[in-house]
Amino acid sequence: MRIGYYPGCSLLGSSREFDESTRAVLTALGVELTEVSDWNCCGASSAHVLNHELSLALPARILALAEQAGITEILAPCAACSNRLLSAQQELAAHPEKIAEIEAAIGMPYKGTAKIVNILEVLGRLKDQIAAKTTKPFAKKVANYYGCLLVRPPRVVNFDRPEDPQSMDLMVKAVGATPVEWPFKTECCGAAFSVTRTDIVAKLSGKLVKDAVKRGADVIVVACPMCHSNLDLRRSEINEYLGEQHGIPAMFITQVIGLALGLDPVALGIQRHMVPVEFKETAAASAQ
Amino acid sequence: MSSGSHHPNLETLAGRIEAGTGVKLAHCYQCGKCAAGCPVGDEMDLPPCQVFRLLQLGFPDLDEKVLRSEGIWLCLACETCSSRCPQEVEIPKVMDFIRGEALKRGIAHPKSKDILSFHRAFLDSIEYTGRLYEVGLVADYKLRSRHMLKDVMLAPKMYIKGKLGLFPHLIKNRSGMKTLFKRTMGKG
Amino acid sequence: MSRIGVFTCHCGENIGATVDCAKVAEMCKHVPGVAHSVDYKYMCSDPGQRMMQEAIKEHNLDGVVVAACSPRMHEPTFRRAVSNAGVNPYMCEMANLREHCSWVHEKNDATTQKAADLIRVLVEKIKHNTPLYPIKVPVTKTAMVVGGGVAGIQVALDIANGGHKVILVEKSPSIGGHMSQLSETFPTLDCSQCILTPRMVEAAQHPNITLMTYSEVEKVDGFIGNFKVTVRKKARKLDEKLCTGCGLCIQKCPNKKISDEFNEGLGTRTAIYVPFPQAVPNRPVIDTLNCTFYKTGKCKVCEKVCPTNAIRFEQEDELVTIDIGAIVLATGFKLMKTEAFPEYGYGKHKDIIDGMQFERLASASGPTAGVMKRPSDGKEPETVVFIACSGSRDRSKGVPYCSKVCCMYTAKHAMLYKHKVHSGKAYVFYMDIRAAGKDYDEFVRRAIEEDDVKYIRGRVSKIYEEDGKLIVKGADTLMGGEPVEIKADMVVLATAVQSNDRSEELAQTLHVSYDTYGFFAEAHPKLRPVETNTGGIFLAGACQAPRDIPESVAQASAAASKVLGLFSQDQLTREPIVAVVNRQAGPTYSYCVGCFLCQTACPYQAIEQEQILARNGEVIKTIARINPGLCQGCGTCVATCRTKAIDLQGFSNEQLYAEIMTL
Amino acid sequence: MEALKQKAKELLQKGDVKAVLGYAVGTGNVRRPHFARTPEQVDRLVLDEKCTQNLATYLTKHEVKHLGKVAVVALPATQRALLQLVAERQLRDDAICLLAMDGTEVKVLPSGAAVEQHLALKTDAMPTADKAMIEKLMAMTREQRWAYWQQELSRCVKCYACRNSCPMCYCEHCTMDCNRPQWVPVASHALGNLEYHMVRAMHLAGRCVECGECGRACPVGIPVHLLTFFAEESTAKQFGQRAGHSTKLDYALSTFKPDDKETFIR
Amino acid sequence: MTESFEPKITAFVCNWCTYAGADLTGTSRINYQSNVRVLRVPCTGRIDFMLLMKAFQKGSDGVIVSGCHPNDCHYTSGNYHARRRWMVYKDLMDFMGVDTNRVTFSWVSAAEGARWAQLVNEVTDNIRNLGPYAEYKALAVAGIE
Repeated sequence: MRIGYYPGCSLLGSSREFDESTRAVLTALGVELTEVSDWNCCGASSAHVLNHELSLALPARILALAEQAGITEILAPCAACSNRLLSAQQELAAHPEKIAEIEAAIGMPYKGTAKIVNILEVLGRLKDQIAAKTTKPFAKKVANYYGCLLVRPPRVVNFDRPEDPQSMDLMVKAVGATPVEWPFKTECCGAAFSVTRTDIVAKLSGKLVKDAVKRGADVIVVACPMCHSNLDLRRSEINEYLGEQHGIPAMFITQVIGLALGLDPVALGIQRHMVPVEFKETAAASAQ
Repeated sequence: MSSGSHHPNLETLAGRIEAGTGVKLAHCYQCGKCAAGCPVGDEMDLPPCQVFRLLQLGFPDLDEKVLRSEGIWLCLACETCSSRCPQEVEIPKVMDFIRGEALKRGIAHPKSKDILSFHRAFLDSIEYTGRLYEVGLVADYKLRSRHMLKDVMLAPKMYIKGKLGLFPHLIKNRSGMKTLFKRTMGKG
Repeated sequence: MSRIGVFTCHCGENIGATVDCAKVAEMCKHVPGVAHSVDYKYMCSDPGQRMMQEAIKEHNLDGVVVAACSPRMHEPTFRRAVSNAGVNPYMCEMANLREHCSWVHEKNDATTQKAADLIRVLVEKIKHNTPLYPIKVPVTKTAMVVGGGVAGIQVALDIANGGHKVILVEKSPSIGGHMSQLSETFPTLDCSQCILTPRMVEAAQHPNITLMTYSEVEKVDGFIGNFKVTVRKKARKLDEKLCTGCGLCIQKCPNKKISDEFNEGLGTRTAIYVPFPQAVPNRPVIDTLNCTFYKTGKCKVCEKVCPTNAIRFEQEDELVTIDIGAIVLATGFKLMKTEAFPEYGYGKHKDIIDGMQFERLASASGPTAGVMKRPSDGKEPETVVFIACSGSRDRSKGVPYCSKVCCMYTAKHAMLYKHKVHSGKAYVFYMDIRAAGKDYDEFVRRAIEEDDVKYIRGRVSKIYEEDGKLIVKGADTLMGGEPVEIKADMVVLATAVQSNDRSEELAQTLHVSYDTYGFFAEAHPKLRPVETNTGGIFLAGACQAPRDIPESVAQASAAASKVLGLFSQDQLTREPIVAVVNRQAGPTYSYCVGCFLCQTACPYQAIEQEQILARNGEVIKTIARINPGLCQGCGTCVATCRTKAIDLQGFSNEQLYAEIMTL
Repeated sequence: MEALKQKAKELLQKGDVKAVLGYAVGTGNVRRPHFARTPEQVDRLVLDEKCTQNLATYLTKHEVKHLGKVAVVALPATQRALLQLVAERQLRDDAICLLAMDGTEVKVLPSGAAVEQHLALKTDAMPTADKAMIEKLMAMTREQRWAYWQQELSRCVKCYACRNSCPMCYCEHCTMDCNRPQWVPVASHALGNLEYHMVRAMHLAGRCVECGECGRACPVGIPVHLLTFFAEESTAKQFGQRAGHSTKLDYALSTFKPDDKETFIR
Repeated sequence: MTESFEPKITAFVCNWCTYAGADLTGTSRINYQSNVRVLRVPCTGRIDFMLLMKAFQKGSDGVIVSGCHPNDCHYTSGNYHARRRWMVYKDLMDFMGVDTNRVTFSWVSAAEGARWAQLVNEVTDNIRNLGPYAEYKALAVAGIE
């Protein structure tokens, strides 16, 4: 399988391990990634707040670059990026009269033909292969956290089901993990308030961490860099807010699969987390 | 003979919202499901259904009450409300629109300043480099918001974990980026 | 040569003041074919009509133009008058000198000329008129009622008591419908079965009613007064005549764990079963999908224990065709399932139930014998949340309409719960309280004021489970959208009322129209609420729109009165304004080439195939035939026909051509 | 060509068909229809670019129907005509047997379903010249168009060659033959000619298979096919239904959608 | 000719909506120009396009075709079929150079008495401005002689 790749800004910085683990896992599964050349930021979380035109033009430039490179399908692992790309693509499809202005802004033709996929969609296609290649089953109890942007708004993303989604649960099952039944799979973590309103992030993410622990999870698995930042980078604020110390790690789904496939933890960026990825001996683990 | 087409009245805020977002405020029938599910509903001075109620009536003083509120700046665009709304109202789109309106009129809530500083710093960063430079963003945000000490403890840890680059990633076609911003934001 | 009489009416001053009627009468005398032309003050008066009748006889007239008011006003009057004088009524036409001329134009020569023109056109038309005779259609005085719920039972009883035969067709094994599942009914809180079962028995024992339970309508041919309905009698797998309903087979059936439809999945039943103890008829059916014998080929316990040897494993469905004069559809509704609510867990929480499940929990004959026990662990729920408008008034769920009955039954549910669990807390999330009806609002107020049910105005955004409780996240919009969180033991969703499964299919079988949501469409929303656009087919109950019991019963009696009106005549008389297909001698037989392009143009499915056979039975030609019982005379087929093989009586090609050629 | 003959012979020999209708060389090197009832007669069949006639026209004739099952050498327009004739119940689906060229390969299409499948792969574009002519006419002023057609139709002698050559003009009793009332004057004068061609075009709207046979048949060279082409295109454009695509009848002018869009009804 | 020209207008209307609407015009005593001659048919579905041609042949300068609004047809769908027929016929007339300004299609309900008067007046004025339909008249004369 060959697929276009749009890593997005977070994957170059604060979420490097998501980029590393995505590349490592997909390479191990024989997927060839073609990075969109000279890509720009999609404008996520800020552009739409301040300027609607800009929130269309930034993703449009990325899509146009991909089209020029002959890419028909783009993987955007970051949930925020894939959401923004889809939103812009759909708005321009619904309002073709806006395309001319956007083309003028980005200085190249725009057709909007490339299909945008998220990391769970790509992994989903490879699920049988992943299950077959699993050498070190990830025998943990997992709280799968999808967040907002992967499943909402359903009219835009049209992925999985908007409440209680299942794709990541099926994926972790394929590598030997046990998903816990919990109600907060798609509750908001505080997203873009990571820097500005850390208090809100602590409260919203705190609710998630606390409930995941309560329901017996060993690890929270995510597929969005913003969610990960809030659950990992902001853990001290969370613990401070809760007045409890929670050491439950937050991992990217690609890291979980990478470990199960037997890839080098360092290549997967496991060491980059603020909350160290360490597990107590649990019943599920000892059963293996 | 009869014309079913409907043209929003651009004299009113409700009409401009409809023209700008395609959302018809009258579709909201005040069931409160948005407020019930909003993750920051209890933080907001005006929960989303109240924002809609005040705007629906079309009284300028009530419009202004909304534009001056803090709540509209707390919307995370998590889309929980819109995906559960029985009337399929795209509430976050309206939130985006009225924040712009509040800025235009210069009556945005004082507490919006931090949030705004962040977004401005964010866009400035990509305007000049094409991609988001997180270190620059945070530094710029601190200058703008004057929260100098915030997160000082986090940065060294992140640096150790290899999560902070010291230099921005520059894209090649930076002049194209300038044009893009100029044509959309109307600034150069 | 025609002998046509023209009678110009002054209508007092109404026409006379603007149109020079005498001059018109004089002008018309010179029109070829006119044998007599006069004007008169009031043609519609008795002397006016008498004068016309005498003139017909005196001048031996064979056609009449009455130039007076609109034919929509007095055409029947003058056609009757002409008929009484011995001339075919369809040889009389009316020129509209009043509404279309004198009342709308100035008094001048042009107006008088127009009046004369209008008459001339019709004189030419009449020359091409042919005598027409009303179409007589026999009426089969047997009605079929489809659906044996409270509406269907009421229709059947009313028609039967009116002295006519009724066949009551019900798809499930017993009549009774949803009402038999209810515990108590609003606003009186009388027990549903107590008031319904006597009616069920009455229907079963009525000499004029034939029950066909476990049966479905398969096919409908024909038209008003003359339907041929094919009913599929599904195999009960037993001989109903031999079975005494002793119930031994049910007691002995080893397969006891089947989810019970009557109890909405809250109880279990056996593979051979009657849906509920008071079922009518009290005859079991074998559920072949779950019966061990049909799955493994072994068992047959029921056959062994049956004292009358009534079990028939080899029995098959039977198709019965019946002559029917009128059909009443009373097929009812279904409720949206809890699975349809993503935000409330897609139906995965056992303690989130729908309104009908609550009815079974509250019912003395239900799975808990009327004791409040929640489904998950059988504990008495201490806090119950009721959510009105669950799926109704919710375009994101495809149901933008109000389900109409939920406000009332939710109040009833909360009340019933409080009556059973005195210390319990009941909360109702609602959007509006629609309690319009006799004693309805008082009932809701009673729930709030006397039974201490807490009403919260807002929708619920999410329900999730935590520590054995259901966390209900709502908001109170009367407190400015303040978030409200309730830890509940059970949640009851007043889910939307929807059209029944396969209602669209049935509508297509019967050629009845239906709305976007699958509810059958009435002929006119105000003035013909129980008729459909297809003659002889009527509607009762919730198959037309969400309805409560009183409304369904009222509508049922209305539909019955329509049927009785139809059955009060031995023959239906219909206007002969219908389309006909031309017929010729061989070898042409008809101008029709049998392309049947007209068939889909007909709004009434009145165009059938007719085979022209040779003596040896060989088909020479297949041509269109218009069923005069179904044709309503719109003429759309006429304008579609390329060969001019179809013509419309009363508005024929020749008539219209003649009219235009006179312009 | 040899492959075609081979298939035709096979069909005749196996007794699948009683005759094969194709083209043969006529006087003056024109192509004329040819019924081959024996393998020897098959040898006279030709198929080249000069073969243009829509042979479907013959299949609805009594004489041909009496022959029994006939295989037809079918050009795309002939195939469309056959589908439409089945849809309009003038031919039975099981009476169809087509010999169609698919590139250089000969295909036997034994049923309507096979024809549908075969045609689904082809795009049927109107001949460029006709399309250009229609566009040219539409670019004229109305008065110019009136003048154009008056000029053209003035040559019409009402010989009905257009009608007789048309596969869809199979009606035994045509509107033109109506005399009670006499809808269209019999004589070939300006009014009668205009009405005749207008009626024909309307009767082919939603039914014309766009073979252009009527235009080729006209002895005085009136492009009458443009009228039926135009009517068919107008129908297809407005309602999305086309003639000759299915054996299931889907006639645009006896079906409707409640939201059919027009701009002129006040 | 131009000064004294009074157009001849033929209207084909359905019995249930437009004819009844025109009756209401009368009952409401709304005055309109008397040039129109109404032919009553049961439904617009009955209106053969050839009737329009015949009206022009007989010297009509303008034609009105009117029936029930969509969704209000007494026969549930006759007007929908009529609408499709007109959509194609109008195109074809235009293609053949017939002056489609002289044919007015409209929906007038039984409640729209005032609308009927307005429609007739507008059409009458419009046709008066257009003048006699000389092209077709010439044709018809040639045809009949």
